Amino acid sequence: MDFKFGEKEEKLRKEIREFTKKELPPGWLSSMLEEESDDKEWAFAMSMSKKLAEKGWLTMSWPEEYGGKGASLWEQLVYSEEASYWGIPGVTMGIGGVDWVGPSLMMFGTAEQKNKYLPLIASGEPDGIWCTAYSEPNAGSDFAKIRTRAVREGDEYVINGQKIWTSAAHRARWCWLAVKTDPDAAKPHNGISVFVVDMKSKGITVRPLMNYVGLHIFNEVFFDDLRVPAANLVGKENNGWYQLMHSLGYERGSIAGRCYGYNKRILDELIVYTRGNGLFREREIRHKLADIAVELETQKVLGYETVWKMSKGDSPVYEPSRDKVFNDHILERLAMLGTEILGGYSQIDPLSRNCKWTKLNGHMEKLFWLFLGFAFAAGTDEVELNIVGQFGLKLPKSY
Amino acid sequence: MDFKFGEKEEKLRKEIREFTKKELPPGWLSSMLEEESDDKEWAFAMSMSKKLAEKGWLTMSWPEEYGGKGASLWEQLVYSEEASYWGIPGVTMGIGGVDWVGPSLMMFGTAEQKNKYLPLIASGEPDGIWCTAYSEPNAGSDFAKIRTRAVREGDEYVINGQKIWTSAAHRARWCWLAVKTDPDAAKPHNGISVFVVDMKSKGITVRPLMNYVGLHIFNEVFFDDLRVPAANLVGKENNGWYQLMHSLGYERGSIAGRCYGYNKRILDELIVYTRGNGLFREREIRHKLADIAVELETQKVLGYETVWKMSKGDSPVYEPSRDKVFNDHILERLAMLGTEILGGYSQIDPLSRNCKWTKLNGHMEKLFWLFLGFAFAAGTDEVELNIVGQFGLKLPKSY
Amino acid sequence: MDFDFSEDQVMIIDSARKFLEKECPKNKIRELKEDEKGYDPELWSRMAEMGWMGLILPEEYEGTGMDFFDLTILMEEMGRNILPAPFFDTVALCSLPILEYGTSEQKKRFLPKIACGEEIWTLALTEPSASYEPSGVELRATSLQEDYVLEGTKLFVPYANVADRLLVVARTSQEGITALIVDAGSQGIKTEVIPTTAHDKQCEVVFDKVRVPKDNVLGEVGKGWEIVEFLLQRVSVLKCAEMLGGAQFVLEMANSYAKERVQFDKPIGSFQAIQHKLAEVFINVEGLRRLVYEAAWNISTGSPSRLLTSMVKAKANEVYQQTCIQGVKVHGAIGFTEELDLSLYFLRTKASEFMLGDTGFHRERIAVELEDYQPLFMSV
Amino acid sequence: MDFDFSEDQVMIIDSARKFLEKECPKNKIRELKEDEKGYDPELWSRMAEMGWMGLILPEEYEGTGMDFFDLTILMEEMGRNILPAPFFDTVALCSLPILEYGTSEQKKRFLPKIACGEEIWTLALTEPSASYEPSGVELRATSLQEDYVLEGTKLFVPYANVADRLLVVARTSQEGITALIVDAGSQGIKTEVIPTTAHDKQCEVVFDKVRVPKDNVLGEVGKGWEIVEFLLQRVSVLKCAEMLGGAQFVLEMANSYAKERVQFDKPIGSFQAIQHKLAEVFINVEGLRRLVYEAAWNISTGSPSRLLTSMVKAKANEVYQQTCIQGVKVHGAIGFTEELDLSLYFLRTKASEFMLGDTGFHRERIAVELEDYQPLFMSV
Repeated sequence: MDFKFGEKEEKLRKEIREFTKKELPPGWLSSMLEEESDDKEWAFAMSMSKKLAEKGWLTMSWPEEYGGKGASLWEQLVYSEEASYWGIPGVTMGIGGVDWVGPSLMMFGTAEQKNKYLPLIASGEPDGIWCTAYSEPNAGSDFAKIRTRAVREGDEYVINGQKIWTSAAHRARWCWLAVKTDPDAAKPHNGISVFVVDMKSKGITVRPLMNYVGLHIFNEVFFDDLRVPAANLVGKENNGWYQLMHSLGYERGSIAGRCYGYNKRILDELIVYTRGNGLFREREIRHKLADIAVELETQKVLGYETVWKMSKGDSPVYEPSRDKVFNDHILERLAMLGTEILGGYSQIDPLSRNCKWTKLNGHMEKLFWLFLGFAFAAGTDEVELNIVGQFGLKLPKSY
Repeated sequence: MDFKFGEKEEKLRKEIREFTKKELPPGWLSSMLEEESDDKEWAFAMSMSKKLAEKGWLTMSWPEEYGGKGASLWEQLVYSEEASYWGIPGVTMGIGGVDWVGPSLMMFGTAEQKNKYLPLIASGEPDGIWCTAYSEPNAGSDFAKIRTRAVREGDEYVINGQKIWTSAAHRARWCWLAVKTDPDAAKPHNGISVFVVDMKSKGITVRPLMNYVGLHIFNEVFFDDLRVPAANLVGKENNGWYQLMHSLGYERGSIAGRCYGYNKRILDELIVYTRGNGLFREREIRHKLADIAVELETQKVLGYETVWKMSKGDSPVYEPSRDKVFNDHILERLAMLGTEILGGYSQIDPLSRNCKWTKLNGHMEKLFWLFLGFAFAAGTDEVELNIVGQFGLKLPKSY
Repeated sequence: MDFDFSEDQVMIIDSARKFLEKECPKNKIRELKEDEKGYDPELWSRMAEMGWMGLILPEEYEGTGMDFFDLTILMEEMGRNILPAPFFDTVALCSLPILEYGTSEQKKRFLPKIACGEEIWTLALTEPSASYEPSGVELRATSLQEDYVLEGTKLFVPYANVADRLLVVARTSQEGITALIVDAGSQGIKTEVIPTTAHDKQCEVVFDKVRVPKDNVLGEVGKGWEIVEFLLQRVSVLKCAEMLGGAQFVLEMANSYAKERVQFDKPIGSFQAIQHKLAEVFINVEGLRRLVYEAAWNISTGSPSRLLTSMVKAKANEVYQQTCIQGVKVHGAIGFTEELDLSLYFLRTKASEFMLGDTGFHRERIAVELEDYQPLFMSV
Repeated sequence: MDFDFSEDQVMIIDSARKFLEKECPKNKIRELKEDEKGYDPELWSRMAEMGWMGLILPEEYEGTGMDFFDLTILMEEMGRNILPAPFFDTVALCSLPILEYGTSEQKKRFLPKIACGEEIWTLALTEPSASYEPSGVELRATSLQEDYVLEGTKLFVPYANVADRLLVVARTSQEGITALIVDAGSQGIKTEVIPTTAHDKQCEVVFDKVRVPKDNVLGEVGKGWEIVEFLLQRVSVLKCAEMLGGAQFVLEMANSYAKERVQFDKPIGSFQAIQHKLAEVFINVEGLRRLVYEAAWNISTGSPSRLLTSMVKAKANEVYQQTCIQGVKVHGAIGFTEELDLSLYFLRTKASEFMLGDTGFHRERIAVELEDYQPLFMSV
């Protein structure tokens, strides 16, 4: 048993802290989940991606040949924690670029695909930005039901259909697209394939789906006789489901740290805020803060456990779902407590950056209005609890 | 709209308060759900039944011809509230005697059955005590699956099988028994019948099922070639399910008041206790008390609504389940808060009546250890939420 | 005991629901979010024609003379349709205090204009402390000859941007708080709309040496907090009714969606995780309904309860928010979009929670009542 | 970072589990509930032979010299099997403070007897105030020549009915608290078992002019609260490990039942209402496990954290209780019976919660730490 990070990780931690001090504006509080929404913020995020790439951090876990540093999962964890605590924007290269598109390409891509796309991501340039298109209007939790169709015609596939909840589609240079290639497959999971799609292609329409606070995060993406070179098929035809399941594993190393870092920062801000205005002296408030502090410590070590299992070469099964449910609970509690603490001020629009009445940069309001969105981003709690029940407790299927 | 009780009800309320002052020992705090467990308490309960009968309150809602007073549902509500707040024991005549056995007999019984059993219940004598035997080891929530079998032989039925969770079986003179008379019925609900069984008959074995605090509330009851006169069949053969469903309605008028009265007393006791020892000055504690006070007020008016619907002649469908779920939540919160308030003292055995360290007569510990039992007594919360979902919200079946 | 509505009440409910569905559809509500005024003057006039502004004012002030309970169920319908208009502010927060505390002069002067929809009023009570405690009132009213001179800032004043008059709660002495009727056009008043998430036109109002004639004091000098208590102890029930209406509608939306939306070949409402969530919300909304009616009825019949009103507001705060959160959860990602009507409701919960006291504030008031209360078992 | 157990640790776990399952089956636990002593002296001897009492004592005191983490995982196994024996009391509450604060004289005199299983010890700390604050200590120790004279009452003293010696926390001056080693057979000590629901032999111990030689002071006079803090900041983790073991077993029981029990023609574990309940419990038990290990490891390696220890106890209190409650719910009525092993665990949760501080107590300690803590974002 050993609960200590190695020297390598501690050194990295120090470097990142120095980096943030130098590169981030004073008093910077991340905007998480919304950097794609605003042009100015997006530009800043892209400038940071570039710097992170130069530091070798952006894709640190990748092998050196693809622009990485072959960093360990523990280094990646430290990086994710710190990046998230300090709110460094631009760490993901759109949705999935760093987390799963790159690793999947390494595993399933052709040599051409690897050589073309991996360096783009690792460079931190706008040409390395990806969006991921899985969900469809009638295939949310029940992903196997997707209907977007790719039909082979000579050297091309012709794609028709619609995706929804496609984050960052309006910023992405490429799309990581799941489609049906065999609608008649005996099991619906068997007829799915993954393609790389150039977002500049003819036949793609991106329609913004504004969320209820007015942020542009999601999109609908329509494919209308989109022609994609057959060379853009990733891996084997009809093997997409298994590739995706596999690739889910890649992001897990970074998620734990990312969630913890974000939450820790919020808690720290709330502690300082309530100490400042005297609310901390109210037993109810400080006990709620204490209680969330307990949950955060628990989240930290649970996340470490997941990374530890991966570091031993095990493929985590239910742990990521477990960690996600746990994180969703924490976000909900932070959101409720944060707005309770802000009281009447929690009404202020978090997008009004310059309102003199805004507290904590609008961070608490943002969390309050977005925590439900975080929760949906990678599967609802119901779906995650089903996975925990089925694979963690070996209970029968419940849906 | 009118939220006021009539003069009749207010008068009754006053009479009951005078009665409790006269008849209950000073500082009496009810023992609820456990009067059957202890011989001495049972004797006291029976003495109170008798007095309640003399007052005409025990079966006040029954027609005068059967020993009642034809009291309105509102009078019954007031009686239930007060009896429960003051902890008057002996109000139910075992399990179901007053609440559903009597009313069911009035509806489905033969003239002989009515003449024999109703006066016994109304008299408040030990010979009017009933137990109710529905559940079986494999038929809990899924009641239609009962297997206890009654086979007609001439003028008798021969009954074999086993019941479980039969409260008060060790005190009861009679058993209100649900059995299978047609195991081959197309729908399992169609093969059920109800019998009146003399607990002194040969072929009945009662085995105590002690609960985990050592109270004797539940029993297993075994039937081994028990012979019951055919005249003891209640209503029509194989019609039992529908009769039981119907009879569930009867107790509803008293349940709301009973739950509210009990909870209100606990809350009052906790308020006085924490005011006394200074804990009330802690904002956390007094806000939790305040919050439960809100829930109790809500419970009160929800229960009134149910009674009001019945008073208009409507048969409540989901309301009793709604009220039960609500009550279960309140009990859980009271139990948690009560033991939090008692702290280390919540360890004291509630059955040790004379321990000098016992606080509040052991009432909070009793509640803590028993609240889960209350919750199971008439269907688990899952089952109740299913009913609320299906009939209150018209959602599809979820089980 | 009788929980039936009277025929008149059924009529109020039916006509309000029909009127609002027709005259104030959701797309209008969306437009008004972006509108500078935040309400539709034409719709306002039609509401006045319906007699709503004067619903519970006596006929001598051009009202219809109905009672507090009737106004409660009208507010419930407005909440159901989240009517964006300064109705609560004008009628509940201002006309009721004038009716209760005004001189006959003041009543004659102001109430008919409210009843006819001619004037919009609002309450300027909270300040940057964002508190409903007397200590939160720091805006100074200094006596100067026939006038008071107001100096200070009010925050979260609803619809001050379009108000004709403000009921301002000011500090006239160290211990004394006084309510003043102030012409919104007075010199020295600067109003700025605060950017709230709900775009619901709450304002910062700065008073820079604003002169108010002493005739405009409502109630007694130094006893203005009584008027605030009147709002906290009675009028807040109307806000709760509005919240109840909103919660009911959100529940209905989520319930419909749970029946329609199919995943894993079944309506999602047939999964216990969804069904039980909805059932719990349903139970709480039903409970809130009875609580609101109980409190409103008590007020209507002249026996208001400080304890019960605080219970209702605490409960309404919790139930409305939870209903929206669970409603969004049932919808999944779609619940997160601007396009779904749910967001119109959800975004307004924060303002409703804050208005006349958040949950912690009312829990404390309940606790104060419990501290002195004599339990039945000790009193008999 | 490495969460693997060492081979030695795996051996501790395996052998403890096998030993306890064999030597202390559930029927024995039931018997001991009714037993006057509340533990089995023969089993106690065999535990001593296994080297458990001296597990982390140095070899010079007849111990095995293993570390705090090793003791933690042993406690977890004991909790899993809810071993009814004064192990925690003797070893954790008494031998560890002696090892930390004792003179070499005291260590030599007392520790070997504990290591060999010859003596049973317990801590007499709490009093009728039932508090873990220094103010709760009112029992007086008055200096009289070579002795202290003890006068007062200790409450909830575990296994005082069979203890050979007591570690008594007494007030020696207005501000000063002192820990004293007291012979349980001293004249003037009256011990009475308190009737607890769990029948777990907690006692009232009345001290009537009990004389204790001054040599028996543990640590410094007037600084006895440091020893209590040592218990609160470190030793409590061992109690948490015990609770973790119990919670894990209860979860396993409930999970098995959910797979076996059929209603509506399906195992009840396939209903989301049941499955999601269990999944939430599972998540919390897994979290508690890592927290306990983290805290124990920190202590083992010489960097104990007051903050972390309080976090672990607060979490253990909540998780163990919730696991039992949910476990009973999953079982339905059967969970409510004496016959089901679950009750053995459930009934003990109250004692575990109270021991070394309940949730509110530790939340307050966490808050005190947070009040002074310098957040990272302000410190870089």
